Amino acid sequence: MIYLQYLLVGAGCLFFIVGTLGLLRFPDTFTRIHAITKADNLGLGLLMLGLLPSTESLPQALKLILIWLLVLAASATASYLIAHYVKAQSPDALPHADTTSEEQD
Amino acid sequence: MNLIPLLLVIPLAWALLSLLLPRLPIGLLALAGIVLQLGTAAMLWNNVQVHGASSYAIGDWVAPLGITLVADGLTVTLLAMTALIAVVCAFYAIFYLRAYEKERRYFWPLFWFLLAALNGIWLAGDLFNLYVGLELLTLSAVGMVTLSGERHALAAGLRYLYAALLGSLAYLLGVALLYGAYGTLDLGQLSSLLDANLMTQLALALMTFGLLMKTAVFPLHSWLPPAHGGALAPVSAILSALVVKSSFYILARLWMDAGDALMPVSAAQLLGTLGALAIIWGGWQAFRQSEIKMLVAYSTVAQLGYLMLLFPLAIGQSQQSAVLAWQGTMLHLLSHGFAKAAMFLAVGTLVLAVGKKRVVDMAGISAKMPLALFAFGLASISIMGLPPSGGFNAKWLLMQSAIQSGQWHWVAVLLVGSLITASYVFRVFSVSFQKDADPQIRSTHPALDLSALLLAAIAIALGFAAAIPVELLTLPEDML
Amino acid sequence: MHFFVSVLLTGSLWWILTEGAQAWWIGGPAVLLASYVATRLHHPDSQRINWLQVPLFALFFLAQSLKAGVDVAVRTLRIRPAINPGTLYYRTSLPPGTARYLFGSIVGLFPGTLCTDFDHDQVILHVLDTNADIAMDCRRLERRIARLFSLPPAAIPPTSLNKEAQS
Amino acid sequence: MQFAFDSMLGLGLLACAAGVFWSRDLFRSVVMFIAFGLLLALTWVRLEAPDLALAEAAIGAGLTGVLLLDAIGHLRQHNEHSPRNHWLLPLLCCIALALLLILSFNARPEASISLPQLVAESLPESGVEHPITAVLLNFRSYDTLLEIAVLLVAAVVAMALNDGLAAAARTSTEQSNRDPVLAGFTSRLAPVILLVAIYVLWAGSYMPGGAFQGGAILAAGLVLLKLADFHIERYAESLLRLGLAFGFLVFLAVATSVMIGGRPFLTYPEAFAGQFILFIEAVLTFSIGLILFSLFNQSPGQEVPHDN
Amino acid sequence: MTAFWWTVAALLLVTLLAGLIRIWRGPNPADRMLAAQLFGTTGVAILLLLAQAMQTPALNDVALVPALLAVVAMVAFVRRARPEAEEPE
Amino acid sequence: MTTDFWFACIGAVLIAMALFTFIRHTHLLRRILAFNIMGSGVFLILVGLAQHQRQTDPVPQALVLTGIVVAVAATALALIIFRRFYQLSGRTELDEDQQ
Amino acid sequence: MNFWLPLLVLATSLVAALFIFTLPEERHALRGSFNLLAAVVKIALVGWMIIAVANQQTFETRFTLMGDIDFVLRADALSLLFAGLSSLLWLFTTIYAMGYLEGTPQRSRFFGFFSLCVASTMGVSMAGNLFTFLIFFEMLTLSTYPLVVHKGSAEALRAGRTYLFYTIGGGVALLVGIASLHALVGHTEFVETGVLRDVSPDLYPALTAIFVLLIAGLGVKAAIVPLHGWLPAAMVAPAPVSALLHAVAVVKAGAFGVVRVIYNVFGVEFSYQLGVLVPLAAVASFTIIWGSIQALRQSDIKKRLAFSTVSQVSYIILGLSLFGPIGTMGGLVHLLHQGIMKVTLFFCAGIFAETLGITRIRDLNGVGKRMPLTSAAFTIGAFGMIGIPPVAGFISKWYLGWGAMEAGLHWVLGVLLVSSLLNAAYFLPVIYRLWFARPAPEWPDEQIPAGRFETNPWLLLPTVITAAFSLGAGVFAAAAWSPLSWAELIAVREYLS
Repeated sequence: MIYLQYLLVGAGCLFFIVGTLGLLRFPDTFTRIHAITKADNLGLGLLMLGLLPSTESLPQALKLILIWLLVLAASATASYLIAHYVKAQSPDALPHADTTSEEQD
Repeated sequence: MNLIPLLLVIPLAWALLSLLLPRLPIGLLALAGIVLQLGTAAMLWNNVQVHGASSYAIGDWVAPLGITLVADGLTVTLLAMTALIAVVCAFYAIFYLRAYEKERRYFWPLFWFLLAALNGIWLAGDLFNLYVGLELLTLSAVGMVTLSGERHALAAGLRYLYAALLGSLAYLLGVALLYGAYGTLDLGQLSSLLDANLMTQLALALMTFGLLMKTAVFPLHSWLPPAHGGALAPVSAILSALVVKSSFYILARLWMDAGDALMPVSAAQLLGTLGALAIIWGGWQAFRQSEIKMLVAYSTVAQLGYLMLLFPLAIGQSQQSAVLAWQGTMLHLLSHGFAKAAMFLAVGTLVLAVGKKRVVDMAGISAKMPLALFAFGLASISIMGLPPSGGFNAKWLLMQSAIQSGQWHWVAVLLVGSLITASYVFRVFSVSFQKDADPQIRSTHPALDLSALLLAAIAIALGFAAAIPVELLTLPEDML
Repeated sequence: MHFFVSVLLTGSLWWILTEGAQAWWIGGPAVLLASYVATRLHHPDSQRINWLQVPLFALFFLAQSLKAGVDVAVRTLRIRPAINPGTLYYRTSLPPGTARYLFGSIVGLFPGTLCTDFDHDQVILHVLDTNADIAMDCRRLERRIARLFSLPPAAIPPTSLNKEAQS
Repeated sequence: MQFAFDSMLGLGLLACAAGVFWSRDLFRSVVMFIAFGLLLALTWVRLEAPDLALAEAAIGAGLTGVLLLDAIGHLRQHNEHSPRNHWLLPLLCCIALALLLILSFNARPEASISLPQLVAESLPESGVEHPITAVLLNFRSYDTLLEIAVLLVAAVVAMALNDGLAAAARTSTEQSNRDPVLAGFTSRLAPVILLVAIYVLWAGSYMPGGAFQGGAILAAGLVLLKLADFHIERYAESLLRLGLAFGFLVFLAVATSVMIGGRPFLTYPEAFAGQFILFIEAVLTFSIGLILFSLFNQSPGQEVPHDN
Repeated sequence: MTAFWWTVAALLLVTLLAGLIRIWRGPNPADRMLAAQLFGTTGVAILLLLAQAMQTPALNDVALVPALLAVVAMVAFVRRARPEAEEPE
Repeated sequence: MTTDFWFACIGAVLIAMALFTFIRHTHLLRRILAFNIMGSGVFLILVGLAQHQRQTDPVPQALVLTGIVVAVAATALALIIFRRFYQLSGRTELDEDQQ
Repeated sequence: MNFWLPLLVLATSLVAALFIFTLPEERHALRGSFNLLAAVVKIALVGWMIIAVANQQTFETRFTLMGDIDFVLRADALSLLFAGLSSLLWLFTTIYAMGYLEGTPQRSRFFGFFSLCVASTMGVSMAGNLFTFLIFFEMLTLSTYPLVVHKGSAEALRAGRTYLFYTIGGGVALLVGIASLHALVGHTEFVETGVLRDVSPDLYPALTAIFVLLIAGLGVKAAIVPLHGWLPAAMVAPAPVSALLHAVAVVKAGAFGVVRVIYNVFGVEFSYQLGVLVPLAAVASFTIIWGSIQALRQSDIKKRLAFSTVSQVSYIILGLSLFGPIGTMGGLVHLLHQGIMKVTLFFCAGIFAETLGITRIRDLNGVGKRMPLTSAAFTIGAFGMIGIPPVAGFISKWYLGWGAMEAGLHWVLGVLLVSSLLNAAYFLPVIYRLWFARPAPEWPDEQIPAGRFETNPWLLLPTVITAAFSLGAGVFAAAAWSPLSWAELIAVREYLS
């Protein structure tokens, strides 16, 4: 059981790392949204799963799930909102043509 | 029923009342409340005079777990002063604010919160509680400054807010260090625990810095003139007469409590030097101002400098000199409160009547507004430190202290300050006596003149009745 | 009816939150209040969820989001990110309302898709890889959602894919 | 590993702060600040102060962030004018301050008073089980009373500045361009937020949580509704005023009414202290939520500023 | 067991801090906000892990709050942000 | 070095950084940010120092909670005044040289 | 009653002032009658006190101000000398001013401050210790400022500034002196023969410094050269104000203060011991001569009178510093005599200016025929100043000279002689012009008075009365209630107790 926990949590962590990597590597805003939404949610889900066996009661376990669901709903909505925003900012060119060039400060 | 909490409950309750029931004649309502508060303060004053200082554990939890309020001679004097100035300012505001329909609705709640904060600060015996009180004071004061919503008022309010917030944080940092070091926040307990080490001294230095910022002591004063000079007249009066005093009060208590052991004489001399610079710089700036309210506001900067003389005169000097300095400073605080409030009210009436703000616009005003000008004159007697006035008696005490401790340079400062003050005050007068000008004025309600006169008269009367507060100031077992 | 469902849902939520301590004397009013709020905010003509379909949909959703996560992970971890983004104008049969907007938001958690806008009955999607068969996935999601809301499955109109891919 | 975690967390805080301060683009500063808030919440957890973590998560990352984002959206440009030129002396002073502080931490005397012990001893009499709530609403309830007054003052000033400010213009900008996805999401999330707020409030008696955290969550919920164009503030102004002041009113009334019975200000009847505290907290939560929301809502609108 | 939780938490913290780079580099506001969103989710994960590692179940409640409210900042951004004026005043 | 002490030190550095920014920059919004971070630094010191080598202390935590509320109120107020000021004047900083 | 009477005396003018301030500008009749009533009441009260004090009674009002400082009003022989002068001249100047200011604006303000000024003077006269003295001394400064700038012209405002500059500076010196004295020896109660007799010799240097400070502070008001600069400038004020400043209030307060310091604080003998009296006499002598020379150079009537004041007031100080009862009598009696005579002269100058528009001496040719009563009054005053018997001034100079002989300061006689010659030199030409020169075809700016008198009777009446007093004080100097006998009373009490 404990190894399963390790595995799940470790996998979850991995997905977080991947999400961040995507955030850093992907060339434009839209693709970054893809990376972060999908990877992080999965990461959190796996992590939550890994933690479930350590909970002391059913409601506590359910609370973990609830947290995950909330994050899911929030990311789903947020990803749409931000994508919508970016598109509204540059309606003519979608995907945005300039976003690949990194601005250096 | 104990009177001490009533001084908090009344303003807070009235704040709510005027917030929730804006359609009632809140001015009159306020007057009723403030008279009630004045009565309470007077009764408490009497109590302390008869029975001596008392303390009050809020919620029945004694310090250090709970918060203890302390009512000693100084506290009740300040409470009485607050109530007295507030009652007159409220009376003034009722008539003054007739011209400000929108501002009137929000003036009263803020006014009451401000009073609650002031009363809370005078009574507080807990370092953190003082912080919360200071913040309540700052926010309501800033609110009152920005009440008109005009650009300059907003800018002044922002400047004030930022300075005050910075000061609060410095103070809070000091509190954090003291709590870390001693594990208690109660002033009474701390004063017996404090000993000289880096942390304590750093804490006190930080708190001093923060409080100096809030007191607008030179060179941290630049926020004060626009805020006090730009606000509505009753607001300016309250700010200059009471609000800036609160942080000085905390500072004085801290230093007196910590005593000679912790506060090096050189630091005290430094504070005194700042005060001296404030007196000179503030006076000079007041002399240079073209707007009359700014003149009065810079006068506040200068007058706050006198308060700073407490430190060099009391720290590291003989007991006798320290007592004189303490009495003189507190008497100055009182009389400046009354006189400056009277000045702002009088000037407010003048500006309202003339409709212009500059000193030169007041040409020939003495024929048209004799009472307001007379009130201004009476008040400025006290500000200048000429007899007979509370201001004079305060300077006399300070001077005695300085002479007895052999610090003649502070005598010189006191005198030079008086001369500078006279020069900017008489600038106003000499303009007002100009004969060839014929200013067009709006008629103002006589109550406005009356309020200013009343406060000025109190400042003068303190010249004759100084014994009453001064005796009470020595009342606590031994603050020194 | 809707209020009743709300009470049930919020009640169980309260139960979860308090971890069984329940405290219904405060929870009761809280649940009623929350349900009232839910009812007030509820759009009257939005579609109703068929609660029986929820577990099934959840399974589908879990599988898809797992796939999405793995998909994006794989693309990210390539030395050169394996993406080929583009825009997809997806014509949906879902009627305007909860169902369609749920589709819009959930599609963002599915492999390679991201909803950016709605235009009449088109959903404008940003896709990570224009070469993948996105429309197929979408159609499956659409069907599931229709079932979740007990909507009649409608004829699926053709979908156009923006070919101006760019990397 | 804990040490590594703490080190990174601390450095992360510094990095975020540096990001806030050294970025020319203010928007970036604000986002950095939001990140800072989240790291700070983690820090509070590490300092065994979950109450503060809760508050920081609700405030720093939630509400303050929203206020700042709203404000920056109001600006026409995010870059700032060049900073002041003289910087060496302030820099040295600041470095000296930090060094002095850290040095003084080491020179700390041993405390002779142990307040935590006192709190623990008095906890049974306080009516609640959670020490922080006991301190906030019983031992030092006077602070809390004044703190609510501070909030109320801020709300009053906001109202004063907003009074008569082209109310028509405000409503016209609020013409429903409601985003359907956001609206749907919000309408379902709002009851959850409400419920969580009440839960946090209730939890305060036993574990981390309480009126302020609950109020902040409530406020965030209200802000969300407002942002999603649910017009919830369309109540009569007097009702809004009552709502804002209600918590304070009840607090003060309870605190004062015991004095009629001859007991000191801000005491609770012994047998019902817990219930009284919870009741006060409940109304406070409601009012704090409304006040924080109105501080957001009363922010001056987005009219284009006139140049000079 | 706790050591593992700590390790994972530390790893997550590293990814979180790596997100700072995106906030810093942008290039446009949406990217920065996106990174902040990442902070929210990762923060929730770290909080859950800390709840385990520090044996404080109350931290689950703390985790609930960013889960619930992280979206508010994003909403505020998309609803209230105004594109920056091209030219300085 | 305990966790409490470490974060208290971080608090000290945060204060110094924020103070420097507060002095150096005139943009009102940035000053609000600096004020908030400075406040956080103070709070860290308050809690960290009190708990350093002692037990968990609920009192400073309660104080900080109060402090956070006050800071939020002040921040919100500053923002509101600032925004109104900006609306009227189009300026994001005060005229510093005005005496 | 003994407690309240000094306060009551003070209150008569103080209440009058406050009442007048609140009165609307146009209620002239009410204001005038109230003012006169107050003046009459005050004279009655002071008269009562004079009788009582002559019968060894004392009046004292005392309460604690703060700490060890009391507020003391005490009526002793010396204070009543000054109080009597002030109350008497208040009545006459008020009557005169009512006529002088008829039809001008801002009379409410004028009479209010006028009364306030008198109230301060009464306070100065009855102050029972240095602290109380200082209070009223400064109050005097403040209440005279509005009178000096009353006209509101640029010149008046400038004069007001000069006036303030000097008097506030003097006030500061006085304050430092008093404060140091207080710190050094504690109380500063006025006691006959002084309080400092028994201090240790170590303090002598400090006390000398304090003496100098005090005299310098008081000397500004008493217009001792070189501190006299404000006095000629203040001539722009209306004539009744000038009369008040020169005869009653300001310069006299200064001189009176010197009396108090020398007699009741330091004590004559102690002062002599300190060795400060002879230098003071020298300064006074210099002032006498210098003032007279300056007066000689003036062509403006009021300016000439002003410098005459500078010179004449120093006679008082000279008398005091002669450390003998005779000199004291001379000095003190001159305080009264100079007041009455100088007020007469200024009244006359005002009448000339108001009725005929004459402000310069060369325009006075032949006025004696046009205005015989006024000219006669002027002549009496001028004779008094020169010291021609039987006018009051002669008595003063006689005693001063006698005192100087007693003190062995023979050079003072010379000073007196020279100054008298100078006095004659600047007054006799004026008198010659008045009576014997041929008048110009028309007066510069003649206002034809309504009545049958040569000018407004409100102006004429007080002038004539004060002239009569000047004459009477000289003629009846030996009588029981003459100023001289009162001064004798004081001198006896100072030296023989």
